[in-house]
Amino acid sequence: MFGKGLLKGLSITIKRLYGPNLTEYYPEVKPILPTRTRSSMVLEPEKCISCGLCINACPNQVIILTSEKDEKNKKVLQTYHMNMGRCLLCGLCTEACPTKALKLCQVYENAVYHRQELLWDMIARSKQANISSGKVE
Amino acid sequence: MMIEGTQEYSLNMGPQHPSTHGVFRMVVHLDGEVVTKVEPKIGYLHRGLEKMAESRTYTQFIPYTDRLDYLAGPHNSLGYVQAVEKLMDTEVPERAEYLRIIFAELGRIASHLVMIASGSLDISGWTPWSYCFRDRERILDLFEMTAGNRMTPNYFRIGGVSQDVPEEFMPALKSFLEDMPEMIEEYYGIFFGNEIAQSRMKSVGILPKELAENLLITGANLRASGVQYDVRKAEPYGIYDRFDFEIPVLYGCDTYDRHFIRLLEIQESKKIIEQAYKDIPAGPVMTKVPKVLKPPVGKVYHRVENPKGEMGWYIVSNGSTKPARVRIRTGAFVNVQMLPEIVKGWKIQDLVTIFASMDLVLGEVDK
Amino acid sequence: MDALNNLFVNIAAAIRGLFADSHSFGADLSINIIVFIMLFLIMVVAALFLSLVERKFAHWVSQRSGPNRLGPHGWFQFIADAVKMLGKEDITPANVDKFLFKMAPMMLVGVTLMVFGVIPFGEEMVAIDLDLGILYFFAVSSLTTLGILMAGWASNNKYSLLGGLRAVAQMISYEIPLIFSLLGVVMITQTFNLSAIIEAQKTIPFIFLQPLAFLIFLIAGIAETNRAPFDHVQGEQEIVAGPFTEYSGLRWGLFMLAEYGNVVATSAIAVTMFLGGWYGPEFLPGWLWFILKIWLVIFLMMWVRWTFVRMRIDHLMHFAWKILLPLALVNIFLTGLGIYVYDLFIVRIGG
Amino acid sequence: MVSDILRVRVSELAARFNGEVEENMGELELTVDGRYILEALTDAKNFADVPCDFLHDLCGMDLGDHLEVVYQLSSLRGPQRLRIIARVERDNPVINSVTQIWKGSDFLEREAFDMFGLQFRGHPNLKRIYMWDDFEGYPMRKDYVIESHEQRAVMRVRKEGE
Amino acid sequence: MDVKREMELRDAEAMEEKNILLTSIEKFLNWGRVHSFWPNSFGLACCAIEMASTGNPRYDLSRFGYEVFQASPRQADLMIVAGTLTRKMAPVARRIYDQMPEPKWAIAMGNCACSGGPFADSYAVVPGADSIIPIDVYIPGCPPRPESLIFGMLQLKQKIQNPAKARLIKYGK
Repeated sequence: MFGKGLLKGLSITIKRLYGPNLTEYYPEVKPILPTRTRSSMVLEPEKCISCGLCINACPNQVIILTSEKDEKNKKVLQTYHMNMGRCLLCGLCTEACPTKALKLCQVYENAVYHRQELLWDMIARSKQANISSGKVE
Repeated sequence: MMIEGTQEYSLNMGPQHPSTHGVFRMVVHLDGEVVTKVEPKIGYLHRGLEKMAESRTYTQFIPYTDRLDYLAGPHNSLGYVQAVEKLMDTEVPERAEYLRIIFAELGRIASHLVMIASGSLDISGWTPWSYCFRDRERILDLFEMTAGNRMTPNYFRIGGVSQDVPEEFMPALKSFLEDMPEMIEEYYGIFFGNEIAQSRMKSVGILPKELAENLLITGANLRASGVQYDVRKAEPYGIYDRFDFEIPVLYGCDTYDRHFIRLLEIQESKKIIEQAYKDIPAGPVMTKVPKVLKPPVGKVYHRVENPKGEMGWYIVSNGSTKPARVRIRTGAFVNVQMLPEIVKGWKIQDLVTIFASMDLVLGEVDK
Repeated sequence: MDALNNLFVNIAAAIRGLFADSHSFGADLSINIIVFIMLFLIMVVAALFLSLVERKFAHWVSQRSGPNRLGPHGWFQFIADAVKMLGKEDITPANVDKFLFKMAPMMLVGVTLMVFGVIPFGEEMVAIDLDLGILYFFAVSSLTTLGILMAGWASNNKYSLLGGLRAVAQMISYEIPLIFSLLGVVMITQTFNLSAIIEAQKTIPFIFLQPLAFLIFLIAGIAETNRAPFDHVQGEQEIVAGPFTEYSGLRWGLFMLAEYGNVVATSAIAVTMFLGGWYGPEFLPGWLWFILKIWLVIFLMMWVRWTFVRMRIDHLMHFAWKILLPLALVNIFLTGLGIYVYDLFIVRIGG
Repeated sequence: MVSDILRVRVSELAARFNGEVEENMGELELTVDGRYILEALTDAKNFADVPCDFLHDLCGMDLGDHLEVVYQLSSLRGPQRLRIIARVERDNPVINSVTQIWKGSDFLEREAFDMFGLQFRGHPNLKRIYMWDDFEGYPMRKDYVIESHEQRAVMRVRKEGE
Repeated sequence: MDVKREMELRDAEAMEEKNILLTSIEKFLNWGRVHSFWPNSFGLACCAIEMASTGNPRYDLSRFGYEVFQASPRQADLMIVAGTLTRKMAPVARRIYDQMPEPKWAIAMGNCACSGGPFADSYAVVPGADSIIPIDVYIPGCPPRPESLIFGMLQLKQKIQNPAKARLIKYGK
């Protein structure tokens, strides 16, 4: 009969109108993201051995690091920058890291006002406690 | 000057228009509201992926494949990694094969859901749109808990998958599969079964079988025109030959069938995932591959059945770490050509539904 | 209860009482000005509020919460929207017909406001108690077509023009079943006066006598106000925003105002003609019943809006001319028959 | 994987057009001179028993000294697959269009033109498809130099009616 | 922006502060604006789908009153550049931005729009939408999560309400 489909549709919408609410209230309730979520990167500078494998693994030349050799002829990390604006967040660099110094993390509140801020100084970032723990103010 | 009689005029739709699902442009020639001619113009999202592949190693290009058809990322990567594996003659562990199938088919469901959603949105059905996106979230959650990203998982690797699924994955997958019949019923009730929607779509935009073959149309659009052809059956890749599923085929050749076949395919994908879920073995997910991949000199052409059509990967290796040429044959790019053929004589409103029924993703059209 | 019922009537009488001669020209003028301002405010607030209600309804249907930032449960969201629109730049594009472009939104709002003049919100609560109220309603509301066509033509944009032409085709077609559906009521009551029609529904609302007419009126009314499934005039996915594509800021806000104002006006007429106007159980004042019933009709419209998809324009025309119009004629015929039989019954037995 | 009938047919075809047959990863590959491509494809489409009647892909290749057009053939009615490669000169890359055999090769040829500068003779509408009309150069050729970031950041002027 | 320019801006703001009526009107208007950004539905690539996801029942952008995606740029307040901006598209994007009425803002969503992202080396891609359109907020991510987009929009809200604070962040203060 013509109109059966229309009535069916009306019954579905009225059922949903009184049905439960699915919204996650984000700024008030922070979501619990899976541990594997790739939203931003975090570095533990103490672990980094400046081997440069991450640079080679990266598809898009995101990582810029400089190192110096100390007296024992061991490389010591000086600066570690990530050009976040070019990053794919693919995770290939973290897979390549032999000491797991570079890790992915779940911080997703990364919006900034200026483009220069997208050049992340990873050493400075690692010192901000809130970043590594995955929580922002 | 007086112009006597009626006059045709041209209307420029796009590249930024609500009905084009991205940056697609059509120059529509109209007589009143009736379409006389359409010229599709593409390239507004051309990113030069083929060129970029030549300056990246084989592994480094995998994340880029996700961004081709961004609605069904895993299936693109599947085609690419399988092509490279063919070139290198790599064996993939059993468990990884099953995981790949599960992910690829989940991607297909997600992609078809977006297609149904945008198809209904194009005839102003906001509520079906919301419901489809609501259920798509659950698939994206599965992707995220396993691979770490919602839309571009970058999960497959040459020689397996990047990591095993977490333990909460399987229960979540099971509950999703259990809820699917109810979801499908809801989409049918609110969109496909609605008489107004049917009157909008039935016998509109006919693409006859012969024309479809001549235009080299592939994928669900071809199957909605009465050709039972699917690469998963015709030339099974991965372990698709182990599963028991059917290729839905419809003979209406119209917009409604092109929409409806997606709903049928969702059901078939569900069957595949259910079987894979039951049979999945334990074991490693990654085989031993050298750190630096150097496939031998050779060429390979590998085809997969992407949700949008057949995707072909033609990879030419010159023995170095970077491919000499990666050619991506995308289904949606070739399928664009059906638009000018089937909209003639229909109204501008039908143009919108016909366009939606073709299921184009501009990332795949423009590469 | 009576005091509450006649609250506004008493206020009006009190204002008149301030003048020496309560029916002098000055008293009439000031009363009329106050009534005009009141009607304008009613329309603005109702339309703004309705725009929010529509969003809320859409969100509830799709299982979410909807605006919840401003005020309790976000019910003050519309104030922010209005404030924002006030502060927007007013763009007049280069190649438009400037006079018509600027006139169109004002005309549309003016016309909508004119409809509000004859709506009886309660007993004796009507701005102009015209004897030809229904005729006036039709005459005035069909002018909205002109306003939309003006906007579409003046914008010098192909999408706008398409929308304008669609508006003409659609609204003129649906005007006819709309008028015909009300003829049944007029035949029963033998009057065009809206207040008198409500008086006639004291015992039984006409929806029970004229269910078919109510259905036709609702469908044609939805089409008249350009709402889904008949929202071709601004079919977003096809012609962007139709005649309103080139409008920005406050002028566009005026269009929205007129659109939602039209919805309220059409619902009010439906309440007047079919749902018994201000009559209802005694525990609420009459004007509140009237408003509640308007919201009931609006709820029906919203429910349809957020369930159905847009029809095709040729189906739309077929629907008006081949289904609604014959049905309306059948309804008139049946009503005539019913009146005849009823009269016979009264004369033979009752008389 | 490759059926014997197909092998015979392809070798017959190769003999006619002086081409080379190669078997690569379980796929037959026929290399012919660009002049014969229309005939070769027509024949391949009408192979008895194993018609390769579906043009799956058409793409260009830059091999440094010459260009190639690669045709991937398959069929909707059988498992047969064939790759035909047509060689064309780099300086004068002209080749016959196959739009008369498959209407759908229209876009594929336009893409090859856009990316490699291959001139398809007899194509109904040989214009750039991805890049804008006044774009210079053929980006997929190996000798194409990508413009610097600064140059690309400048907004190009859009032509009227583009 | 150097120190001198910053001082000038401070002075201008101080002048405005003295004009109580204008300031409070401006504040009132800003209050309306920040609670109802109506974005133009300007989607380019992957991020556009994530932008659509933000409007779905789970993330529900509408809670902030930002969900009214307008198809016509004339009625939009905010442009979300969501996806890869190619050189072919750039003039079109600029034109759409120009058609929006003042006051208007633009958000670069995703790394492609921020600075070319994965495709920064490609011959067809504009490395960063900010060379075409003045961008107010950059949201990195590929694609950013819906929560990131909401956070970005809330950052924009803060920027409109406290322009000085947004400028200060630049100097790391």
